[in-house]
Amino acid sequence: MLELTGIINWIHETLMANIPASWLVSLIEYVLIGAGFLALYAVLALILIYFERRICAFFQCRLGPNRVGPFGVFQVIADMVKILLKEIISVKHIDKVLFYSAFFIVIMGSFLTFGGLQFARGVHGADFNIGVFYLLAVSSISIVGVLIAGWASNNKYALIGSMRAGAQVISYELSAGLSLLTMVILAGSMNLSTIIEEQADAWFIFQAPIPVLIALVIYLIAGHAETNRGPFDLPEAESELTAGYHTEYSGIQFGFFYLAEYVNLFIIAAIATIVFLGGWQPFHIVGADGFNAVMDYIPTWAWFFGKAFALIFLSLWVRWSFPRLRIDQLLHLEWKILLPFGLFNLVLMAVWVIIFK
Amino acid sequence: MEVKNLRVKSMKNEDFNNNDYLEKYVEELHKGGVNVAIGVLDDVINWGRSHSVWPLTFATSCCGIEFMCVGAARADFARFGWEVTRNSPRQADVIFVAGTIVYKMAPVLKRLYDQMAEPKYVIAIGGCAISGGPFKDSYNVVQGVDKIIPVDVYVPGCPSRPNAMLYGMMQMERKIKLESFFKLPKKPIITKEEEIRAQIDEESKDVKTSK
Amino acid sequence: MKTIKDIISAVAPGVAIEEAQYPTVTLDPDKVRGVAAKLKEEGFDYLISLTGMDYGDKLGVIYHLSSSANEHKQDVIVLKTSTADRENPLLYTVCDLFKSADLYEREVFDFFGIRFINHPDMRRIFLRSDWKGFPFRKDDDPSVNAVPCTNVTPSDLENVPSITIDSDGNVTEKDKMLFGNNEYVVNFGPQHPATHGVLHLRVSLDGEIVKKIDPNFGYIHRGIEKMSEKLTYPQILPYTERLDYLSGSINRHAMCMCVEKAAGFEVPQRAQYVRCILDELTRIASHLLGWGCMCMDMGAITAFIYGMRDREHIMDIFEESAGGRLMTGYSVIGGLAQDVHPNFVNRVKEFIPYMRKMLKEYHILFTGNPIAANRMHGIGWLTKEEAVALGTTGPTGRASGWSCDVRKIAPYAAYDKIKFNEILRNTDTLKGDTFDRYYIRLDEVLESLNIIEQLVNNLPDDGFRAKVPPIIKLPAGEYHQRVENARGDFDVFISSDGNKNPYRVKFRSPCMTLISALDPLCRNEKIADLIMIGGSLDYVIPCADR
Amino acid sequence: MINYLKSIFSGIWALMQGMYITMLNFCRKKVTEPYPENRGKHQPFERFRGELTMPHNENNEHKCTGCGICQMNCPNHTIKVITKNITTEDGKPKRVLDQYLYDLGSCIFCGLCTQVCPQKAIAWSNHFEHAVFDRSTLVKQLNHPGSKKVENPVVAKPAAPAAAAKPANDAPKDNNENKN
Repeated sequence: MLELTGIINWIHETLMANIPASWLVSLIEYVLIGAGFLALYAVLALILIYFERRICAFFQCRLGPNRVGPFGVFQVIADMVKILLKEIISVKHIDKVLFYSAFFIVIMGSFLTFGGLQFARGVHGADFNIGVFYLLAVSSISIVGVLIAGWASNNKYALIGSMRAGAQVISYELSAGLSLLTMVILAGSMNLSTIIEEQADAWFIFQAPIPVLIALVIYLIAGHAETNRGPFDLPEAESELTAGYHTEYSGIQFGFFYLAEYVNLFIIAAIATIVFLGGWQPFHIVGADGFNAVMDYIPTWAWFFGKAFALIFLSLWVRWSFPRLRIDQLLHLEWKILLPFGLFNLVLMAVWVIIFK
Repeated sequence: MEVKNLRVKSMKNEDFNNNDYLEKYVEELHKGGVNVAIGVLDDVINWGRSHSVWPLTFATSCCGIEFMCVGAARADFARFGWEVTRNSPRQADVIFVAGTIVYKMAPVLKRLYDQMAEPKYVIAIGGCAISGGPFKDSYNVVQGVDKIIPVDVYVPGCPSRPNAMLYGMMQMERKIKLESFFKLPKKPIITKEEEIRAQIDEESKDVKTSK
Repeated sequence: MKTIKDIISAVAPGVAIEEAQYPTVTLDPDKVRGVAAKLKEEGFDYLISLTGMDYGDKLGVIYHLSSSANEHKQDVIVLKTSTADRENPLLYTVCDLFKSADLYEREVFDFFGIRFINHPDMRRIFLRSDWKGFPFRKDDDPSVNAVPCTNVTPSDLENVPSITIDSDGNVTEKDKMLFGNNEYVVNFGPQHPATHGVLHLRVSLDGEIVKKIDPNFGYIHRGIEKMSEKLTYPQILPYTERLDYLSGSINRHAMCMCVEKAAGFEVPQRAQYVRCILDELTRIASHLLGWGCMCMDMGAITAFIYGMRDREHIMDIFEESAGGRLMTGYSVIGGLAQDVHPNFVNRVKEFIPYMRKMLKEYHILFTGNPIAANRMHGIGWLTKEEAVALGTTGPTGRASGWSCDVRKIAPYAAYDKIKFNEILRNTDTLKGDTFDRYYIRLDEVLESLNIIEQLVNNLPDDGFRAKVPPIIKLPAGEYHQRVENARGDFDVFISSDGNKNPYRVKFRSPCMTLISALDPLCRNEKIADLIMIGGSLDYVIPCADR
Repeated sequence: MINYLKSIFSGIWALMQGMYITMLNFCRKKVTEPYPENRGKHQPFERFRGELTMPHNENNEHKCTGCGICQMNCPNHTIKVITKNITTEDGKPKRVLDQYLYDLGSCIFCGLCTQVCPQKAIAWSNHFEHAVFDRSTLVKQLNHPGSKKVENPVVAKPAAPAAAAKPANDAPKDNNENKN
């Protein structure tokens, strides 16, 4: 009843019953799914922005937005109204084509990744047999947008910022890939559905606690470095490069970067949830059937978003506690700490799988 | 929107200074009559704008420290949704001129203002920004930023208390709520670059001849 | 141990030593450099300040020299020189002896039009390069300059004029370019979140590496010194607070003491104690803000908010007793404006344990953080010699092992009645890095708490204000007062001709020398380090620009 | 190798301690003072210099003689005392206060005027809500229209503190009346 599959099936059946041409049904469903994803994308970004602003305020002994609507929940909507209607400045001496395509590439990258996620039992856009590989591939598209934005702006701050972003992503992609690969060994599949099904009895983190925990930590660090969020926000580096790669963007163009940043935050948390924490699978203890039944009663989408938001909270906690790394420290962390640990963990996982499975 | 319909959470209209200015302002805006549909749309837009004003991180002197205090835990302008300070003028909505503007800084301030995207607002904080304040007699201080850029709200004080700035922000909020998206208000015209250059040349000529 | 007089007569034989507040020597322009060089060999290696003067018929410069060595730390030697040529005044530079003179001489050129021979960089420092006239000359009319609103920055920032003289006395002027054509020059400021005000840094970069920095001042030059010449002494007081607004009450205290000493007013003990408490509270507030800003420069915004949160307690104490938050306006000539509020003592006593607890949290949150520690350790070394040559006093100098605390060197107000330590780091290695400059501020907060604790427990009860005449006139002469503000050695120099207005006022700004330290400290470091080192120096631009 | 691992784990330990501090503050009581909500309840301290006022007693009388000492002592010409000559009832010419103009927009709140005033005719109020849209409204006339000097200051003295206690209400009223 609380599951979303019921609604989806109902829509599908009503359409099938009323429209004779099956291609038309498929077309309508594609449009509906697209619209649904877009809506979810925007709503998630808004929720996350509000979430971050309140939580950041709480970490800093402040109250945060609380005057627009009850508890300030309409704050972000006001922001959206404003940013939509803000003037878009046409900057002189820019590479026009690249400048105006950069934010679309950023949004596209995050949206493509969004399409590959699994939100609840039976709720997902596309289910590839190489799902993990797909996520890794498309999630790094947005960095191309960042690089282009920095280059096309004809601004020295933006250029430095985007070059930093390039160096950062090339390095951290490696660790993120390695830690996901570790999990692929455990799951024996790259298909996200299979990975989630594998975790029905126990999440991966309980199946092989030591290597999975190491992989999770590495993935979270690398993931946040990829999304350019503090303490890895070097491409933006507010106190150094004013606004980094999006210095020259105004109005909704900047709004796209802003949205993408928050959705990327969610995407990292979502992938971590799916691969390490069982995705939408409820918390089960083998043998305790009564307990499992209670857990099953909670809808799967609640499980998924609950876990994802817990990870997001962790990320915010880290972000608002630590200072920013310097570029050489950033590379040091990747090449001298995360990568050796990741490689070691890969071997450890292989051994673990051989011994325990 | 009428001045009497303006609502600011936990404040009454009578609590605000200078309401007669707003009444005149609205009168001028409504001169051609108001379309009802556009009026409602305006209200929605202005609601969004007035509650999401992102300041530019700009401060020149003492008032800047009090401006930091507004951002810090005690006063916390995040409650109003103003805390997203942008370092790039392209993304900012309001510039708090917190501090003295001297002759060397004046062109920079003008440039910052020009770099901001419309709609943009200016709040002059403290005596220096309003009138030159303590440095009225100085040879190098601009006697009020309204000589360079149009100012929306003046917040007196030297430096003004954080709460006084919050009050100024609420005044700004009220002014934005009266605006019309489809009929932008006239901003006081600040003389253009060439004219000022010509003026400077002429003045220096005058001085020379008088000597 | 030689007395100062012996030293002076040894380095400048046959010159009369004037007995004023300090031993004063008047020299011909061509002799100053030689005497200064010899004095430097004798240990007088710290140029406190360099003051331009317009004597009416002559234009001159006053040098205040002191020593970093322990035996002569208290001593100040004053050298004076002047030239009668008002059309094209030329003096010899001392900037190869004292690095700090570099900016001081540019300042004198900017204000008085005195050019210094052999100085490598004779650009205007505070005023726009198209400014007409020299505002500090008594016969100057600054009103010929109109408000500039043009969007164009003056183009001649690049050109560095200098003036040299050869052995035959031929003067040659030449220009050279500051940056090469192939250099990647990035502007930091004037509007930049991390320059702590409106400093303009032109930074030549090689990728992320900083190659050269050219600080560009004057974006907040308000001409306070010139304005003071038209104001009475009580009227100057509020302006001293607006120099370095973070140590406002300390600066005001300096001005009050200078006038009181010159006019011979006795200040009640209670007033002196309260002033000291206020000074230390101001220092804590300033260091908290400095700490917070440095953390924010490194990306830890939460730490900044914590610093500001605890600073508000001090602001409450100020506001309750003095009636102002940032600008207390509490010290007046002769004592305090009004007696302390009945709650004052309790509030201060509550604040001390609270702050101690919070300091521990700061250390756990930020000092212990490996990211922060790794960023700060080993970056931006400043040796003691360099600190003395640059004149970077205050916490920055003390982090390099230079004992330069004026509260110890020349105790004023109640500082000789209490026990406190001068916080020094690296007294053995004699060089300090960014971490030392960061850490010493938190240590100083702790020491300030100790000072306040001693003072507030022994508050005397002998009235808060002495009787002063309604119109204060200082006898003709020159007066100098040093205090330790939150950033270093802040000096007030008053030259009086017996009127109710001073003839010339000069404030020695500790921040200007701190900014001049940016270039040597940041070379070959990264952009992120430039911002962080700037934070660790903790300069306040309006103080440097005045 | 051992040092390498040691440094990593000690680093992680230190990071977690930092996170503990932020979590501690997450759970602490928030220090924000909700300004417009607590209006009226929480005022700045009494001595706070928010605005210069001229306390009037219930007969609309003030104590200013128009001597102009405050104007002379003001560092930046914020105060303008305009006097006029009238003839008193017994036929003597007398100089009295006509307008006491105070420019809030350029005041630096140094307090010199109140310190030097021989009559203690002016005082500070802790009212701080001054933000306006129009620069010219910041120039205020402190003496109420039609007010005159207290004839016998000794009698008026007890009234002065009472007037000073609620100067916050006085100032805007004063301001409005000017415009009418």
